[in-house]
Amino acid sequence: MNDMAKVEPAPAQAIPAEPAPTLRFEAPPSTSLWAHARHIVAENPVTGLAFGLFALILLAAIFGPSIVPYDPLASNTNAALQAPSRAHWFGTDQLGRDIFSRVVAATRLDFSIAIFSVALVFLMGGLAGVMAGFYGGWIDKVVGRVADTIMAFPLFVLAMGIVAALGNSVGNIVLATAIINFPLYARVARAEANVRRDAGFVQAARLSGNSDWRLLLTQIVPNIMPIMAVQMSLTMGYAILNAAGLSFIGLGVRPPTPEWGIMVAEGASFIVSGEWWIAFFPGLALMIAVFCFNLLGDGVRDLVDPQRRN
Amino acid sequence: MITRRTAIAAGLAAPFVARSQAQAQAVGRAETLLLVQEYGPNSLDMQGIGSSQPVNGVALNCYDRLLRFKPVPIPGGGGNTISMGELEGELAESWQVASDGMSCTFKLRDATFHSGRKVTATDVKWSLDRACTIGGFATTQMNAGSLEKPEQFVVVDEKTFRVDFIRKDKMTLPNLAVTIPFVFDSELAIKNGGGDPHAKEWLKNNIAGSGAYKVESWKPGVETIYVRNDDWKCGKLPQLRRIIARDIASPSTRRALMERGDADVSYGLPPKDFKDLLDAGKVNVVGVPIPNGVWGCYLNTQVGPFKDVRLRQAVAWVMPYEKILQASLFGRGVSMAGGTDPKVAWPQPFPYTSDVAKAKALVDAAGGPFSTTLYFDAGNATVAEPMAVLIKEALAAIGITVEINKVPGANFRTEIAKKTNPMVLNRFAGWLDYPDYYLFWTMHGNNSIFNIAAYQNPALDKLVDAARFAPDKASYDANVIDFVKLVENEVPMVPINQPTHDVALQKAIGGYQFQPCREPDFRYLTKG
Amino acid sequence: MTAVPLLEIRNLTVEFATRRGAVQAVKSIDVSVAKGETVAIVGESGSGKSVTSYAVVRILDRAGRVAEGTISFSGVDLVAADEAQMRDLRGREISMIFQNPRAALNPIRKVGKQIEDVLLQHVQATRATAKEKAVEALTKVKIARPEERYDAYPFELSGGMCQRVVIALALACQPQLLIADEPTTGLDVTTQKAVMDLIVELTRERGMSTILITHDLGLAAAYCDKVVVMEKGKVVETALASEIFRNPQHPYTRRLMQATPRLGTSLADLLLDAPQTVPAEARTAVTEPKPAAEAGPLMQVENLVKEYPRAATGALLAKLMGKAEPEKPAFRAVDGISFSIARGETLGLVGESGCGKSTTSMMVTRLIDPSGGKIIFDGTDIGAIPAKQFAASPHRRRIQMVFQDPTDSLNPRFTAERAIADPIMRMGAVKGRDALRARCEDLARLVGLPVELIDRFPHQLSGGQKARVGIARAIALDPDLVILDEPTAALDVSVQAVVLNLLEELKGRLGMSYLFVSHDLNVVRLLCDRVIVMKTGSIVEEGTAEEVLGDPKAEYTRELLTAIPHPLL
Amino acid sequence: MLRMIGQRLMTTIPSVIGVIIVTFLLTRVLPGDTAAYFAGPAASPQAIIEIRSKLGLDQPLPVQFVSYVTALVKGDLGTSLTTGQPVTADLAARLPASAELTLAGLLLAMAVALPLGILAAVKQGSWIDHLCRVVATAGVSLPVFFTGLLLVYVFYFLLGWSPAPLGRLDVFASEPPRVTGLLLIDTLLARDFETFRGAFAQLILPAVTLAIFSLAPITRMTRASMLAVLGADFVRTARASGLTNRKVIGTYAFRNAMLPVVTTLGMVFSFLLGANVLVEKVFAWPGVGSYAVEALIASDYAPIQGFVLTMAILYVALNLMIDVLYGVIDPRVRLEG
Repeated sequence: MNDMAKVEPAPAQAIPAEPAPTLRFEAPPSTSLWAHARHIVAENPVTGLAFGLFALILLAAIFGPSIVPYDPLASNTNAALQAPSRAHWFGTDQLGRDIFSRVVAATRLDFSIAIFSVALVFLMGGLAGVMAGFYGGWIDKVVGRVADTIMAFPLFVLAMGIVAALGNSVGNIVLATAIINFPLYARVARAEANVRRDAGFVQAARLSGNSDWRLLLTQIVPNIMPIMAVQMSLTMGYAILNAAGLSFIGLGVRPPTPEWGIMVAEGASFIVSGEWWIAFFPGLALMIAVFCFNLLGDGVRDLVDPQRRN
Repeated sequence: MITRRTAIAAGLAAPFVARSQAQAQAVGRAETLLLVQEYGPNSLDMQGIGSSQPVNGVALNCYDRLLRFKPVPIPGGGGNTISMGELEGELAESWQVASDGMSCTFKLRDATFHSGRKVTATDVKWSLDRACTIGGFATTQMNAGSLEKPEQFVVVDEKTFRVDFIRKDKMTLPNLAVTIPFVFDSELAIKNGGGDPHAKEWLKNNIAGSGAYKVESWKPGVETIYVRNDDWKCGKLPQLRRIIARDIASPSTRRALMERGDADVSYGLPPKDFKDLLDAGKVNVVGVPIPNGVWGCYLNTQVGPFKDVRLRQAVAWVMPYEKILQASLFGRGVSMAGGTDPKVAWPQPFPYTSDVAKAKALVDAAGGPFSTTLYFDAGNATVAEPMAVLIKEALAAIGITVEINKVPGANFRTEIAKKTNPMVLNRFAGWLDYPDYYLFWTMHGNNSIFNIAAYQNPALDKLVDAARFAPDKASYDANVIDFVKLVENEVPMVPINQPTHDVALQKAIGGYQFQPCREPDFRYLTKG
Repeated sequence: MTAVPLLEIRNLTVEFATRRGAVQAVKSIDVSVAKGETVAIVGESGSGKSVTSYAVVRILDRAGRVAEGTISFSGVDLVAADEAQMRDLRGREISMIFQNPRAALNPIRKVGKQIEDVLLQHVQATRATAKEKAVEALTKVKIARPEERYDAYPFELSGGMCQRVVIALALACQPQLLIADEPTTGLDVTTQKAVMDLIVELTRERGMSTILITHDLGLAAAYCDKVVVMEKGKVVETALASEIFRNPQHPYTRRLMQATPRLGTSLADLLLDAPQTVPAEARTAVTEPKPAAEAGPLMQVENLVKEYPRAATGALLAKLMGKAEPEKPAFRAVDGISFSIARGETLGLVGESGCGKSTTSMMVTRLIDPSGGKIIFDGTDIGAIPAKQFAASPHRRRIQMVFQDPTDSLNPRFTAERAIADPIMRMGAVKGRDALRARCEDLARLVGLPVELIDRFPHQLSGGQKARVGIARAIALDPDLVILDEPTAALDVSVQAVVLNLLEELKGRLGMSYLFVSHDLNVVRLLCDRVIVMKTGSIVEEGTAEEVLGDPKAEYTRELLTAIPHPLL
Repeated sequence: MLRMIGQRLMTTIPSVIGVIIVTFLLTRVLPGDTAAYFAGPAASPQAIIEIRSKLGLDQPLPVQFVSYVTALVKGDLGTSLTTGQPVTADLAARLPASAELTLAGLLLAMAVALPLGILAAVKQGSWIDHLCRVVATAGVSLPVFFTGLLLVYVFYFLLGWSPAPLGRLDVFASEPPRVTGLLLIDTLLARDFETFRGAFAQLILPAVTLAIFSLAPITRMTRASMLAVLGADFVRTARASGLTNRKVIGTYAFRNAMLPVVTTLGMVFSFLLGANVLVEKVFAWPGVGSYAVEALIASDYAPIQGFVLTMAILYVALNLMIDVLYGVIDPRVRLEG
């Protein structure tokens, strides 16, 4: 079910998040990115776990299809519905296809669904929100109303409508995820841009002769990246869940392409009949991916935010 | 002032009252049946436009017809099925076909409607006139049995009713036994009809019939509760007093209910579940090969690559019949491969078996590899999807790359109506179990919506029409053999298998009766 | 007077766990406060004065802990006390008031209720008597109409009023010791005087001891018996207030004294024995003011107005129904002021917060559009050019600005070099990376910023260093007029002295004119040739620095001058 | 306060209109030909045309839109072809079911997520903080239908603890007189405790499934806003004036932290209402979600439009309620409004 608008609007009245009397020390020159990253991992094991999983997923996405033991599409009916064994680590599905190969091969598709959805919604929602927050006036009203209209829609039904209307290709699933996340990104970007619109360094940039457009790109957008990074990592998780939800009601990816969502949806009807592994392993992969993306958010924010790098 | 103690006392008292009421129901549990189905009726009037498949069940159990199919024991046991030729009277006590064979006169039994009024021939005429003129599916079905004009229906007197035939059609009488021509309490319908001669709106939400059951409550999408009509005269009084049919969308949940014994009867489970239930043996699974029913791969003869008959034959040769029966139907069907010489029966296996070499040769002869798309209705994806994947794989072996397109329900009808799709997987089963009836719908030149291959062959049309109105059995058999031989060669549709219609029943449930409309018949069921 | 010490801090060391191991914020200090005595702890930011107070009340955050030493409060060692014991002390025996009063109160709870919470917690009142006692506490701090104010929320009260409530809260349970951590920073000078008078009066009246933590020597001198000076976590000097100002012993105290702007000192005096930070050779080269396109003042402002429309009171709905309230007159932040800035002159713009001085400076730098009046700069009316297009006009490079808060004025994601280079890249003639780098290094040297620091991010620089980057950026394009909006308000006294001298240097060397906006009259006296005093959007007095600050004609100016606390000299 | 509500309504009217227009277009863009679908399998082309005119689908789009809006103003949402009933009746019957399920899910999620969030914030950086984050994130990482089916398999099929997932009430239980439509409340009003227990038992599993899925956003939001508030000056003042930990965290910190959390709850509820389609499918719950999905698959316009419009109005009402709640918690909003 799609990303329930995993909402994390910055607390409206921006109570200063500066914890009590921590001391500002004059720090030595900035450490390299790699040393900084290593430090974040040490300081926060969960983020370390997230980075590890992300690397694993990335590898599976890139090399997956070439290293799988069986052809993910080859059916073998007399080996159908076998429990996990040494021959088939994750067992076989209704058509005798090796589930382990399909799960690994599916990583590439699901990973790209996640990445493209996030990229699209960042471009659509993020930039629209920043413009609304920075310029205010009618842009703000229009973006606000569009966001409200989409928000007023029951999001999952909207996604279904889009996919049913335009056909269930991967592109449409990505588009549907982007549209239903638009309000969240617009709202967060608008709030962050609005807070920074009259900041000292923006005024200073105006004094240096920067036009509004350049101000947006060089001053405002880079500074809201840490917050957007957290949101983007959450959306990546939900994009895949969304695809799974759509598959469950028959609007998912076209068969027989391996994709976690559709494999879980197909396997779901076999749980009660005892063949738990058909849905379990793609579900596990899905869970690890979404789990990793969600926890990645905090890690990415620490990495991207210069304040943390002292 | 209500102190806490009195409030508690009152609280305690209440459940006793409620429980006794529940007791009344609990006693009924032995005579109540819980049936779980995927989705319930969207109307109570099967003749109404847009009525869904489950509405047939309402027509079957809550209304009576002139005739009905005589129960015939299922060969493997476990209940009864029907056979086209054998009919018995329902409202009709007796019936007599005229010597010239161009009419049939029915003597009505003295049966009463639920409203207590006697059933008369005028009610029968009003109902059959309505079926022929209301349009949509009802009229199409009546026409299929040459029941086309209200003039054919004559009220001789209160208790006798005559049907005049337009032509000698062996399907006319059986067509009176299907669910559509049921008899309304016309007076009640007209009174509440509010100006509409067919009283469509009122009859959509109310029953005005004489059937074995009445509808106690109907919550669309949730449940339908039937209660027995104690003064039903048209057959043995059913044993079950109350039937609850509940809509449970998820098949897994339905299976869990059956295995835990919380549901008495369940239809429409995926074949895998039926096979498991059968193997486990905790509940009875009764399967009847669907008469006149065939899973076929329709190859478009007008548009696209399969215009060339050799390619159609290649698909027939390479079709993975066994694999499909195993992996998509889990053995719940009869394979349509390896047929010998044509017989007077439908469905029957075609003379093709899985033979990749022969198929490859045909493809090369017809111009080598190409790519195409295969469509199927998302509605029956549980069976069709694995089938499509296996076909895609088999065709790839002979150079035909297939892209699978799973089309949602509403769009599927629009797609096949266009008649432009090269390959379509579809299951069709006519209610009247005759070979010519099947071909009339799926391959006849009249290009009905089910002629998905858009097959146009005047020679075949002549044979099918001849068979339909054949005066005697000999010429009928000859025609059938001829058109089966033609179709086996032309292969506009490659029959893959004949699926069985399965139902799971708790051990305590007996008296299962299969009906061509494939809806549950409560009238014969017994419990305990 | 060797009174029995109420609070005895012995050899206290406080450590903070950071990424690079433990850092000592306070290094084995000894402080003692007798009963009824008022002690000031003076020091610049990072000196550990606040940490000491937090250690006493034990509300250090998770990373901090007392490494060694004892804090005995009337015989009880607070370091060893368990949490329950400490909680009884806090608020009943020792209480604290903090900087930024409005934030120190719970925004969504009535102030009366917050006082009651403390009273009930320390069993000073029962449910029934709590309200009456709270109102009584409010009356004690001289709040008008206390019953009404009881039900008020913090955002409905002024800064001064909030601070009075915080004091009422702190003194509600008659504690023996009050610790005030920078209680008046950020308040107007008049409000500051009222609050400090109130604190001293109440604590003297009850014989309480007080610790006043401040960076303002004047405040310490005027209100405290004893002064403890801290530098980088160590106590460098402890002496009676009267003693310490007549002859400070420790060199750091002397330098601190010296660097505090006050009557009778000149700008250069501030740096008398401070190490030379501004390179010698930069001091000598003095060039004449810029050749003028025409004679006459550099900038002539005529009848400048800035109006903000009142928030639309009547709701849209009300307007539709045609019964919207009468439209109130728009709020005039700047009410038709006129002044001129001569070439090479420093004009001071002085007034309390809300008098419109910042709005005026924003209009003059063309960041916001005036509602009326002219701004003539070197002959052309730049007020007519809308702010949005002004970025492209040739005049842009000739008017620059140095902002009040150095941290806020630097883009956190730009290194110092990139920040300085930004104006040059946009409007400067310098082409090529190396030339740009060289220009930035020159500017860094010019403002006394060590060249190796320009590769750092803002959060890795100290307050003073960030201020220098801001100045370097402002003078990057050799502007004619630089508007200084309270440039040193956020800096420590010693750093402020250096920056003020730097600004004076640069004006001389580059022949610029300054518009110096400030609320601190001492600083204005040091830097400005002429001074304008503003109040609620209009000018109340104008003249040379000596006239206006020597013997002011306007009553309001006189009031401002008397409110400034100055040492007992 | 009234002025704020007035303003709030004024701003939402354009978005509700926007929803009406977009739904109308979305349904017309659906490829399926409704008439063909409902004409039935053996329908002749002539029958399909007849149904299309009966449904008024053959007129040009603007005319259809006008007739749709005029009907709308009269409160007639048209009839659903899938269930044959007027859409208003369907929605009236089904909305309480979805509302009850979603409310139960949300309350359960709050009961778990709020303490989890507070604990994670108070003990920031400790193992509890990481544990809370991991548990909350794990909940949301599984597609909801999978969690649902898993729970049915374990708690009903294997252990038999929970009743048969047959829908809102056991087959043989008698439905209480309908007052609010929410079974739990109606049964209590009718003092029929046995049915109450039955209905409650049926509600547990689906509500838990929903709750697991909505844990993450609420926990994360609570933790973030609690962290911000705990760093605020007034919390330091409260600690410095000796208030107990419970008072500082409970009355002072938590109430301030509730503001952003309340907005999140609003969004989560409005999202869940539409999105518990999958849970309704697994637990045969007669809610609006599954009703809309059935209609969407059958390209049945009237129920889709009716459903989406109801959701839009509910969303607006919900936001209004949140603003009022905001006003109650935060006086600054109440007076500025």
